[in-house]
Amino acid sequence: MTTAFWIISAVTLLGAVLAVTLRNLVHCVLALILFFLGIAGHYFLLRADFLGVVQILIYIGAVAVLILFAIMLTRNVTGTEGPREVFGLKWWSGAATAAIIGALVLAAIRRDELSKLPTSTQANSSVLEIGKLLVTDWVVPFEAMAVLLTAALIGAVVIALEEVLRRR
Amino acid sequence: MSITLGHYLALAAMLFTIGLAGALTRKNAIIVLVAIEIMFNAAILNLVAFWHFKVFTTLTAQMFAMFSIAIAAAESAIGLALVIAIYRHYRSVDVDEMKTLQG
Amino acid sequence: METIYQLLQTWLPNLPEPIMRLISFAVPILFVISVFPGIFAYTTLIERKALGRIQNRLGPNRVGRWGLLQPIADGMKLLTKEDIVPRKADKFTHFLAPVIAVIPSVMLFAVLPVGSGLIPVNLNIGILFVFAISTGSVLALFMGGWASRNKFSLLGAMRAVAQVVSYEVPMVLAALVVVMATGSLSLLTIAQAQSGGFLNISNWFVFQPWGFVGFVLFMIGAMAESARTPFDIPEAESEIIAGYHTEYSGFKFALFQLGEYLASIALAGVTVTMFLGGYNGPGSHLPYVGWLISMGWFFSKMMGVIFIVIWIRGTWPRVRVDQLMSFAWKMLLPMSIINIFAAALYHFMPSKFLAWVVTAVGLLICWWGLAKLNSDGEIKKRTYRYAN
Amino acid sequence: MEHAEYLQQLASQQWLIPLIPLVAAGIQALLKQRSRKLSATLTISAMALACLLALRAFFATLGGDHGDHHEVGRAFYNFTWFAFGTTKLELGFILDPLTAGMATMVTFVGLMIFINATGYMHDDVNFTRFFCFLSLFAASMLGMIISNNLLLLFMCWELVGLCSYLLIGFWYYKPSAAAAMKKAFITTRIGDVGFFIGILMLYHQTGTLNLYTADGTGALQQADKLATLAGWWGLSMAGTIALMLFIGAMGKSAQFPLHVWLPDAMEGPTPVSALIHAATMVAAGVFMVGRMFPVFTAGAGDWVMDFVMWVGCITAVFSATIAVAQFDIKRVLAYSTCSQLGFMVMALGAGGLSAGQFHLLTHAFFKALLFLASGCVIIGTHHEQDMRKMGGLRKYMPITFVCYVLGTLALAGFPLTAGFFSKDEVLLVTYHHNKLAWGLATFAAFLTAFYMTRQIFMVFFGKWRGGEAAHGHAHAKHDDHGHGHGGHVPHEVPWNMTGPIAILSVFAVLMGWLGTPWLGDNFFHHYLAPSEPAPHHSNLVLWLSIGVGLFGIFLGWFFYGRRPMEHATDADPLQAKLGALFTWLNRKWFIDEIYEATIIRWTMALGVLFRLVDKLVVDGLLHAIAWITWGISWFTRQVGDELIINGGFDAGCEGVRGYAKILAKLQSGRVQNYFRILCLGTAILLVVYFIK
Repeated sequence: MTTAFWIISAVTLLGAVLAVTLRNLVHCVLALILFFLGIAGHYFLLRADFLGVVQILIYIGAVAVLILFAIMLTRNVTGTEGPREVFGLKWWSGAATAAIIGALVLAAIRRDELSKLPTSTQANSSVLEIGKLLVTDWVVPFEAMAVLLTAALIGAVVIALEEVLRRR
Repeated sequence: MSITLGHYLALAAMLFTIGLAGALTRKNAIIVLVAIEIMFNAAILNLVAFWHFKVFTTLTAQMFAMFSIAIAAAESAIGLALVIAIYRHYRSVDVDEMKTLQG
Repeated sequence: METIYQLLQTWLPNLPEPIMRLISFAVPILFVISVFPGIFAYTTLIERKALGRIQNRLGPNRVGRWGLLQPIADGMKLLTKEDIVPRKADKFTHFLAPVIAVIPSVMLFAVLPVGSGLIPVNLNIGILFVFAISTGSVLALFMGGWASRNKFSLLGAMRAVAQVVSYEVPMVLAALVVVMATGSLSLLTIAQAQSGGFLNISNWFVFQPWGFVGFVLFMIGAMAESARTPFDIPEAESEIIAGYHTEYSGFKFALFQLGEYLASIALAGVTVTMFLGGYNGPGSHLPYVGWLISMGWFFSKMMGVIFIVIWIRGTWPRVRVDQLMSFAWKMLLPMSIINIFAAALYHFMPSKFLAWVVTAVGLLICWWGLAKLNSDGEIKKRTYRYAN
Repeated sequence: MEHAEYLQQLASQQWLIPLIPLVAAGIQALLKQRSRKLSATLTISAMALACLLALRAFFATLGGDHGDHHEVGRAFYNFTWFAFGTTKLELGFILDPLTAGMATMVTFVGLMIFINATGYMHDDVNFTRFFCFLSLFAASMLGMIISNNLLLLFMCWELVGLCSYLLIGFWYYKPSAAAAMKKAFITTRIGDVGFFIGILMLYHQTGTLNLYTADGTGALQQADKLATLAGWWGLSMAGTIALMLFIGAMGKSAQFPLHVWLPDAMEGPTPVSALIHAATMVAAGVFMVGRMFPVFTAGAGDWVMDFVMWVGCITAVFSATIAVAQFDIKRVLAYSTCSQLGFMVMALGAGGLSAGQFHLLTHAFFKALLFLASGCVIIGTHHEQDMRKMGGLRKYMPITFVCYVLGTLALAGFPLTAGFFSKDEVLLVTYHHNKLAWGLATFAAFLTAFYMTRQIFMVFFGKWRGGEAAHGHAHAKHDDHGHGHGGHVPHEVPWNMTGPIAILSVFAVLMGWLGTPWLGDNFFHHYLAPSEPAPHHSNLVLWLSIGVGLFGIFLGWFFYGRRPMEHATDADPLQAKLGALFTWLNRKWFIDEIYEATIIRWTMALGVLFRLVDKLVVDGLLHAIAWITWGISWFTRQVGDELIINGGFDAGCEGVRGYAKILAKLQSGRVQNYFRILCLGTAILLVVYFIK
């Protein structure tokens, strides 16, 4: 587990860093996919197989593809951004803010007792159990989620189609 | 050295910071969305780690993670639809140019 | 994998632990990467032969007896061809795409139960794994098409992405009825659930009304997913040259072909496992030889499915892009949702015979109704605006 | 079943009453624009159902023996809404006479208004939206009535405000309607600030938002404790809270000086006006004061109650004088509502809970009647609202005319009608409390009778003055198209508009017997507030109120009925015909002639004197009354209302805009900037947290 953790973490971090720094939008998304894969790997490592698969299915199969589509539909087919943004005040202030927050959260984690928990870990979670919980204890959020997703689907179609419909 | 919860929390914090930095510095709306997805995932990773290291004994954490994933999916769908709509209107996805609401 | 490990432990207990682990890993991997590419190679031959016969010609017959060495010749030719990369291409992505195209396809075989008790990895979320992995192939297509910097490639890539994403939905929903019936996501459990009955045949899910509908839907979905004719618009040569692999040649082209065919074969295997009883058949549970017989059944069924796919390719015209999309969203998706209801109905009706009849009739009516709703009315003689 | 238990059970089902209209509103929100029948059916049937439930609750509170003990039958049902940590937020429903009476009134009057609205809104495109809002309006008002909790009450209170905003501005494409909706919303919001402060103070002091609880720790049950604490401005805590709550009520119930929105609210469709003026919006404030009455009485030692009473009194007189000089049929009614609300508030301030609430109930019936009838008139005359352009409608719209007259009599306090009893009660309570306020209120009652009679005569008597200018044109049109609409001649409205007003007029006449002191016990008083001592009967008050009522009616006839206006362009008799009036008065009294004919010679000097008396005293008195009334109304409207209050509001709005422009610079419109600032704030907070 230890070795796997370090390798996957490195991959995940690499993916994340590349996703927010690369100049080419499509490359960004490909790096994002790498990041998603890393997260999925972490889920497998954490014995949450179902979530890992869901992560791949939804994030790589749907979200990443969606983002790619968005890039293509904004007519920026080659994915290249304009001239490099100047590292101005905005950039530095943003990065510094993020860095401060990150440093403080890390410090908090170091300080916290919780993070030194013994490594007693969960056994693999069964899909059956998750499924049963979903339709018993969590049925209301589950249904709400179904409605939300439907609404989001319709909403996304409406927003994206608005101009097309108006043109007709 | 064995892996503890702290490792995962630190990893998630780093990922979150990266995402935050991306959301704060990049100008392209799509990349901002990408950065937001990264932050989402970092948070969800925390939840799963909490479950794995038995901070929560029930499957609640996994449920939360699953719902978060679903919400993130919905959010990205809507977000990207908005980006496309904005692009159609302004011919740009630069977040700095979306300033119609200024006072 | 675990089975091999246990076998090793009983037969060769003196072997050191890491080596035992290594062998138990290596055997299934070797099996997968040796057997299935072999099948791929000869599938191409069979396809060319069958297409030839369908089109009233002979097909390859020059290299070796009946053209049996043709795949090897093809492989050598592709390997020795010049690898051309367009100057404007995004080099790294262009290189990565064919590699990524193969990986998910190979990974799919990891969860296929190829015989009684013979499964490389018995994942308890097998079906989900299949779907999750098969979405990965989309990326390869997109990357290849986008990196080529060629508008036909890009069009092909976008078509591929749209198509795969669309057909995945009815495909997953079609598979859901099997999950409902067995209460498990593991492909091994699903295969086991179809054993027994008359000659190990009568319990196949395809013989239930919902199972048959699911089978048809899944087959269609799988064909679209692996971009087989009539759903091969991503590489429709009459419109966009060769789609996303227009700019590929040599070994990279071969890898794309390999990935595509492997995915097709793997999905055929999944179809067999889920609806056609998997490895079950007469004699598949005999002691000592059962594993061999079951393996035989599995592979013969799989080849049967592949042959059907080839057959369809040889006889059906290619659909149009808009037809393709509306078929997925307006026909397959509602039908698969109705099918889920039918399966639930079947499950909860006390008399199985009655349930069979009721669900069969209900599904037929729904199919007919949906077809009616989706039809553009009567097909009339085509009128031309300018030509007359 | 034990009666208390039954009440308890009903109380726990009270939520059904607002829920039904709410669900109806929710369904209608999803309906298509053209499903008008379905929409109307839904609204009306939901309201009818709610009315039945309210009636059930009402009869339940009637039953059971209160015996002699001075406690009303009251049941409540509290439950936890949500909890964070140990803090629980509770909500609750109540069933007591106040609730039951109000709920019955609101549902019944609302039902009548809804039925009428199907006729009034018949030609409107947004029929469905209108009925959706109406349902929501009724639902929120009912929710307010049944709530045993200030939180729920406040939520519904705000919902009522929202709905009135939506409905006043229903024809939002008219600039005046859009302005009126904003005005109503903002003005009531100013009052709501006070209300909210009051709620917070009450919560702070009592630790609960529940009005009544089973263990006696409800906010109202602790009112006596509050009276012992010191509050602001030298008031006790109870007084301070009561003052704050009353500011809320002032906004909602259109008390001076926050009344400005009410006349403008006429821009909405007439059924909305009826609803706002009778059943829902303005009743909310009075109802709230009635609901929180223990807090008010607990602070009785302070000047709060007097303040309430004087605000009511000033409003009553002030609005009544304005109403005299109005020409818009709905505006007269609007000012009259203002004035009547003043009466209610005054009664409450004088300590007469039952009197105030009784007047609220009776007023709801006859004011709804008057508004609906005026709606009928408006429809019947093809959307004409100017009374000068009406006249003679008695012949064209007989049913409406009869109902209108009955409503007017009730409002004017004609003996034995509903308004007579309730107004008498109000005056009686005030008489025992403060003689000056009583005197002013009696004057207002006189004016009420006067302007209502004026309205009747202007609208229904005389000859039809509408369409005079456009007559020829209309005639030509008539010939061209041949549509049988009869040009601009008014017509009677369909049964779904006259039916409700007919029913309401029955109540307007007969309702008063519920609260008459003549039939043994005063039923309503005993029902609502048995612990409150009944005011002593006073013949002076009774006869004086009858007298001023009749005198007002007489004067109205005197000025308007005797010689109705001939043309729409004629000046108001009271305003311009004073010269003619003068001579007529001379000839009527015949003082000079009689004296000269009989006691010709030796009374010559006396005759001169009589003439002087006649001119200066008698004529002068009558003229003075007329002039003063008119002058006051003009002055209060032009200076008090338009200049100071309206102008003050406008100036305030401008100031806010000016400062907002500076602040708006901060709003760059760039999302990322906001996000950056947000994150920077988070970072600073985290740093602070770590350093600490």
